[in-house]
Amino acid sequence: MPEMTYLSAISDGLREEMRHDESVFCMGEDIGAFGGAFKVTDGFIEEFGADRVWDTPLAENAIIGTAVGAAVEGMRPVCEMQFADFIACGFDQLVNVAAKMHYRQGLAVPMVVRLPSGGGFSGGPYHSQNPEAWFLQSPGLKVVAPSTAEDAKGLLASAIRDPNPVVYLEHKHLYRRVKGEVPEGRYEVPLGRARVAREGTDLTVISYGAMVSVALEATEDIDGASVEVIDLRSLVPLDTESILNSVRKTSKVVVLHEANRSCGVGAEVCALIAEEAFEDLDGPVVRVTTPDVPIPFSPPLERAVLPQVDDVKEACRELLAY
Amino acid sequence: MPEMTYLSAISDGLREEMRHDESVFCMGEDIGAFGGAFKVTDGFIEEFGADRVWDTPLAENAIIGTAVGAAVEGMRPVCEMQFADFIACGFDQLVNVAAKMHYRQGLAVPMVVRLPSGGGFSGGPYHSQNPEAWFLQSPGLKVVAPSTAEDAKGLLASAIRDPNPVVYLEHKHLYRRVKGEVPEGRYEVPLGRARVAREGTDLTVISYGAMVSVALEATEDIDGASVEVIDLRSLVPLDTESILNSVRKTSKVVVLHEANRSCGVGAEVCALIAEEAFEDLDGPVVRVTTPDVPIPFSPPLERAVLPQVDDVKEACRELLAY
Amino acid sequence: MATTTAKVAAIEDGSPKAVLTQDDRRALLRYMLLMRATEERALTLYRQGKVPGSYYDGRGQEAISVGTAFVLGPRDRTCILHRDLGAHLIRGVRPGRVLAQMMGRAGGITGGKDGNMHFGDTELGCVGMVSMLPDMALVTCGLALTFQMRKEPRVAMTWFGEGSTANGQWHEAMNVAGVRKLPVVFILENNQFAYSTPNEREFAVDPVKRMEAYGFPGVKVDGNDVEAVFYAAAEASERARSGGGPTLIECETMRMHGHGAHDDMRYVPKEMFEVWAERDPIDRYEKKLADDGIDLDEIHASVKDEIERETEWALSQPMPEAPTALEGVFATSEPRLGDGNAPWSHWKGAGNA
Amino acid sequence: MATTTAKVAAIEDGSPKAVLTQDDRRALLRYMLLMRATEERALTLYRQGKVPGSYYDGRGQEAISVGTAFVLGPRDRTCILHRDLGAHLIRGVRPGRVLAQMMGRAGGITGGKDGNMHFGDTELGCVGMVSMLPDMALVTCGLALTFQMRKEPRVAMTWFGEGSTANGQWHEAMNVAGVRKLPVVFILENNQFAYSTPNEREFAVDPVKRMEAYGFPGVKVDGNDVEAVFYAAAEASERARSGGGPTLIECETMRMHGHGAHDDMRYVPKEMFEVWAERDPIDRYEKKLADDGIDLDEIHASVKDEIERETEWALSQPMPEAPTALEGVFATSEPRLGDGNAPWSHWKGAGNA
Ligand SMILES: Cc1ncc(C[n+]2csc(CCOP(=O)(O)OP(=O)(O)O)c2C)c(N)n1
Ligand SMILES: Cc1ncc(C[n+]2csc(CCOP(=O)(O)OP(=O)(O)O)c2C)c(N)n1
Ligand SMILES: [Mg+2]
Ligand SMILES: [Mg+2]
Repeated sequence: MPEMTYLSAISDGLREEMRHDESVFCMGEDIGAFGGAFKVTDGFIEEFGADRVWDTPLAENAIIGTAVGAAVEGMRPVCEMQFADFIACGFDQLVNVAAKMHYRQGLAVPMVVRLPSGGGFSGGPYHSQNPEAWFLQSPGLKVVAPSTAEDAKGLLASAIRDPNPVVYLEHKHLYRRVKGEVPEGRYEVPLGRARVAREGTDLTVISYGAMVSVALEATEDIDGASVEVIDLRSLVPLDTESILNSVRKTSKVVVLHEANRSCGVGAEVCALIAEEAFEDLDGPVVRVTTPDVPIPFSPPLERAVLPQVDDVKEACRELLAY
Repeated sequence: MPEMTYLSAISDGLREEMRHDESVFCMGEDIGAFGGAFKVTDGFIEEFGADRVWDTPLAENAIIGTAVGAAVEGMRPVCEMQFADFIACGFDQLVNVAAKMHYRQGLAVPMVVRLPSGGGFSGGPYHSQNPEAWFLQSPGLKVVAPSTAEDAKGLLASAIRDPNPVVYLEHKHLYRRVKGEVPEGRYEVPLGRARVAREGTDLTVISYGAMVSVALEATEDIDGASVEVIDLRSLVPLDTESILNSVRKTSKVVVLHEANRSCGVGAEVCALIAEEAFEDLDGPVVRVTTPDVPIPFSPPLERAVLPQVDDVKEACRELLAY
Repeated sequence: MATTTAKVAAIEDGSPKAVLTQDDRRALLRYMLLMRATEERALTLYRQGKVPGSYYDGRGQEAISVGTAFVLGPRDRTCILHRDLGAHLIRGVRPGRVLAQMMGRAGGITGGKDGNMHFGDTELGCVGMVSMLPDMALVTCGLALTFQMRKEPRVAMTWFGEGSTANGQWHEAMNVAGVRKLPVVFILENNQFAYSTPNEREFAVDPVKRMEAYGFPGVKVDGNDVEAVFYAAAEASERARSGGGPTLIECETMRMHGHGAHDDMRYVPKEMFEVWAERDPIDRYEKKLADDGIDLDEIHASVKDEIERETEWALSQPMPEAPTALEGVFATSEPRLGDGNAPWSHWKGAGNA
Repeated sequence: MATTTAKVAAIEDGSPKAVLTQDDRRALLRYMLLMRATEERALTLYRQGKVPGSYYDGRGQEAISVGTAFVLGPRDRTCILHRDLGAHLIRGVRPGRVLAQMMGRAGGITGGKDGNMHFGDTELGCVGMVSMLPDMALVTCGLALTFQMRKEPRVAMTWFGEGSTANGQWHEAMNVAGVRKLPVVFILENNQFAYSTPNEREFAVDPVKRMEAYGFPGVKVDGNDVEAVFYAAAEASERARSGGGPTLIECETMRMHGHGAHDDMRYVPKEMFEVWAERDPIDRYEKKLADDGIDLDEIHASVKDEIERETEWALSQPMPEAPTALEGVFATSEPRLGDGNAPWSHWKGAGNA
C-alpha cells in the first residue's frame, strides 16, 4: 500500500469517487483554478472540468442550499467550506433545509460538507474552530472526524455514498503531519464504528480527530499503565457499544477533544457513560478539552487553551491513582 | 404584587427598561405596528415611536449585525427573532461577531436576543426548536431561560443591563399558561444563579424553562419521595455550585429538558456531575429529553417526542428504586 | 435585459409562442376556484378546531400560483410556497391530501410530520418549503443547476414574497442564478405586506429593478390577471428551457387575508381592501370567460362536488401512529422526485419535455 | 441616484466642497508610503518566521484606504478591512503596533488574541474586522443607525472586496442602509480577484450597478488615483453627514500580491501585473506631486526613519503571558470607542464634527 498524507488521502478518496460516479461533483470557494485553500482539489479542474469543480461565489448558504437542490435531484455534491468556521454562514441551509429534509418529506439528501477544522497553527479565532457539537444538536446530520490517512479516505467515500447530509471534519493540523498506508482504489470505512487505536485495560481515553495522536503520545508510557485509546471516527452515529465495552473493561475514562468544553461531544460521551455504565465506573469521568474561550492567535496563548500532551498525561495519572 | 402572565411580565420588563434608559431600543420583524408575533411589544410603537421599536426588514443577520454596531456605540438593543428557529439565519453574526467581540477587542456588546422558543402547540419542525445548546458551544454568549413570570421580568432586566450579548429564551408554551406575582417597577434577577423550585432530599430533578413545571407536577407525589427540583434559570453562566450541592444532598439526579438529547444542556450537566460529584452519586445520572428528531407537527407525534409528565415520573421512580 | 411588463417583453421577441385553448382557460379558472374552495374549507376546519397550530392561505393571490404553474411540463420541478396552493393542485395534489395535511392526519402529504403549507408532494416533483424565507430559492437553483449539468431541457420554478427579497439568501440565489445562467423562473409575489410590514420598510426601491444588475430580466405583471401571469411565465420558462437563463416575474397583488388566521390585520388601511376587492382575480376572469360564452355553472358545480368528496376523504383519515414520530430522521434509500401533472394543452402528447 | 463617476457626480451638485492643501497632499502620499513600508517590513518579518499564521496585505491598493479614510472627522467611526492598513494609519495607529499585532506580541493591538489584519484600535474609533466577509458592513450600519437615532452629524465608513458582494450579508447591509437612509459610506474595492476567483465567477454584472435599486448612489472611481478616491469619499461622507443617506464607491484596482503570502497567484495572467504595475498609485502620485514641486526625498526619509523606529519597538515587545488566554471572554465594564485622528486640514480647529 502506498503511503499518503492525510491531505492526499482526502484528495485521493474524492478523486476516486468522482471518477467512479458522474453524479459526484464538488463546489466551493477557490477549489478550482487554485485547487482549494489547502490544495485538496489540486488538479481536479483539469481532470473533471469547471462544471464538476465549481468555483462558487463567496456565499456559504448558496453553496449548501444549491447542493441540497442538486442532491434531491440525484447528484452527490461535495461542498467545501474554506474553513470550518464559515459553516456559521451557511448554518441555516444545513440545519434547517438539509438536515430536516428526509424526516419531513422522505427525500434523500446525499451530500457532504467538508470542514477544514481545528487549530494549532496560529489560525486565530476564525480559522481554528471545531464546530462539531452544533451538528450533534441538529438532528438529521451525520458527522465524521477521521484521525488517520486510511480513515480519511474511507470515511469520505462512505460519506459520499451515504444518502444523508454528512458533515466531514478534516483537521487542518493533520493535513501534512499525519502519514500512513492507504489502500489504492475505492473502499469504505463504515460510518458509526469507532476504532480501538490501542488496546488497554487500566484506563480508556476516548477521542477523535487531531486529539487521537495526542492521546496516544500522552499515554504511551504512564508509569507502565495499560491505557486503551478509542478513536470515535464517527460522531453521528456514535458507536455507543464500543464506548461502553471499553468502559466496562477499564472502569476509568478520560474524554479528550479540541473543541470547547460546554455541550461539546465530550459532554455527550460523559453523559452516556454516567447513565449507561455507572456501575462499571471506578472513578469520575474526566474531560480534557479546550475551555470555553475563542481560540487565540499568538502561540503562547493558543498553547494555553488547546489540550496538550501533558494535560492528558496529568488527567490520566490522577485518574489512575484514584 | 400584581399577578401577570409570563408574556406580560416580559413586556413589562422591556417597557420598564425602555422608560428608564433612552439607549434601550428594540428591533425585529413585525414588532411595531403589529406588536410582535406574540404581542410582547404590543403598544410599544405608540409609546416609544418607530425609531426605538424598529420594524426591520426580513433579515436576521441584519437584525443582529446592526444591533452589534449599535451596542458597541453605546446603545442597548433588544432583538426579537420572530421564532427562536430563525436564529439559524442570524447565527454567524451572533456567534462570530457578537460573541467574540470582547475577547478579541475588549469592546462591550450590551445586547439581548429574544428567542421565542419551544414546542407543545403543533408548531412543527420550524416553530418549536430549543436551540440553547448551540450557544453553550459558542464562547462569549450568556444564556438565560426563565420558567416563571417573576424571573422572566427580572432576568430580562439583567440581560439588558449586562455588558455582554445575552440570548434570552422565552418559551412560547409558557406565555399565557404561566401566571404569577410580579414585583412592580424595575428589579433584576442576577444571571448565573439557579433557583430551588422545591426542596427535597431523596432525588434531584434539574431543569429549566418549560420543563420546570413538568418536573414539579411529575414529582409532586412519587410514593411520598422527597424530590428536589432545581430551576437553572441561567445556562451561561451555569450555577454549578447549586447543582453540585443538591447532588451531594440527594445523590440521585434526573436532568430534564425539552431540547434534543445529543450535546444538549443535559449532557453538560450530567458530565459536570459525573466529574465533580462522582463520589456522591448513588445511581446513574438520568436524562429525560426530546430524542434526536425534529419536532413533528401532528399532536400525537409531538406528544411522542416531547418529554411528558409520565416520562419524568417513570425516570424518577426507577432511579428512586435503584 | 430591461425591466419591462410581460406584454412589452412579449412584443420584443415577437408575439408570444404560448397559446391558451378554451379548455386551457376553463382549466385556469377551475384551478383558481379549486384553490379558493380548498382554502375556504380548510379555514372552516380550522375554526372548527380540526386544524392544529396555525393556518395560512393565499386569498386573492390565486391567479399567481395558477397562472405560473400552468406553464410547467411534467419533468419540470417546483419549490412551492405558502400562498401558492394553486401550484400544488395543478401539479396533481388532491385537495383532500391538503386538508388531511393541515389536520395533521396520516393521509396528509407529510403524514403529520409537518403542517399547514409546509409540504411538497415529492412524487409530483415538488420539494416542499421550509419556514425560513426564502431558503427554497437556493434549493431551486440547485435543481436548475442539475438540469444544466445534465443538459436537460427542464425548468425549476419557485415563489416568494416581496418581504423575502430583503433577506441575504434571496440575493445569493439571484446572484448564483445570474452567474451560472440557470434554467430557473422566480415568481415574486408582491402582496403589499410581509406579515405586517409594508413595502417601504422592506426595501427602498421595487425589487424588480434589481434584476438588471443580476444579469437577467425582471418582469412586472398584474398578479390578479391570470392570463397576463401565464404569458409572462410561459415566456420565462421557454427562455430558461432553451438556455436563455433565469427570469424574475414580479406579480403585483394583495394578501386579502391576514398573514395567518390569527392576524386581525389592524395594520391594513380599510380602503386597500375595497380597492383590491374590485380586482379579485377570480371575479375578473369569470366575467371574461362568461363574455366568451364559457359555462361557469358547470365549473362551479364540479368544484363543489370535488371539495365535498375530498373533505369527506380527509376527515376519514386517521391521525398518525405515535411511533412514526421517531422514524425517518435518516434516509436508508434514495427515492427520486416524480413528475408532475402538466394540464396545459401545449404538453398534450408532447411527452416528457 | 444614477451610477456615475466621481467627476460627473461632483459636477452634478456643483464643484466639490472638498479642498486639498499642499500639506494634505503631502500627507496623502506619506500615508500611502507608510502603508507600503509597513507592509513590506511585515512581509520581511513573516519571511524571517517572526509572523505566525498567515500574512495578508494591500499592495497596490494603498490609494483606496488612504484616500477614503482621509475624509473622516474625529468622531466618525470605521470598520476597516484586510487590504486597508492605510485607514488604520490615518486614524492614528502606529506601525509598530501593527507589526507587534502580526507577530502576536503583547504590544499588538489585540494583545495576541487575534492576528494579521484582524484588529481595530477601539480607542481610535475602529471596530476591528472579523474574518467572515462582509459581516462588518452590517456592524457599520449599526454604528450609523446610532448616529441617526441620536441626530449626530457623524459618519460610519467600511470597506469590502468585490467578492464579498456575492454574500447575503452584503445585500442585507445595502438594503438596511437604503431603507433607513443611514449615514454610512461603503467602499467597494474591486481588485479583480476574490482570493483566486475572478469577477465573472462572482457576479454577472458590476455590483455598482445594483446601487440604484437600493435607493442610493453608486459611484465608480479609479482606485489607483488617490485624489479621485478622496473627492468621491468627501462627497459621499458630506452627503451622509448632512442626512442625504448612504453612498457606495467602487474603486477599481488590482491586488498586486497574492491573497496571502502563501498564494503563488498562478491563476493571474502575467500581463495583468504588467498593465497594473504601470498604474501603481504611489508612483503616479509621486510624479504628480514632484511636478508640483513637492520634496519627495524628505517624505521618503521620514517614512524610513519611522519604520525603523517602529520595527525596533515592535521587536522589543514581549509575547503575551499565557494566562491572558483565559481572560476577557466576558465584559465586566463598558469601555467606549474613542475618537480617531483626522489629519485632513478641513478638520483643523473644526473640533468634533
Ligand atoms: C428567515 C425568516 N424570518 C422570519 C420568518 C417569519 N415570517 C413568516 S412569513 C413572514 C413574512 C413574509 O413576507 P413575504 O416574503 O412578503 O411573503 P408573504 O407572506 O407576504 O407571501 C415572516 C417574517 C420566516 N418565515 N423566515
Ligand atoms: C463568509 C466568508 N467566506 C469565505 C471567506 C474566505 N475568504 C477570505 S478572503 C476571501 C476572498 C475575498 O475576496 P474579496 O471580497 O474580493 O476581498 P479581497 O480579499 O479581494 O480584498 C475569501 C473567500 C471569508 N473570509 N468569509
Ligand atoms: Mg408579502
Ligand atoms: Mg477582491
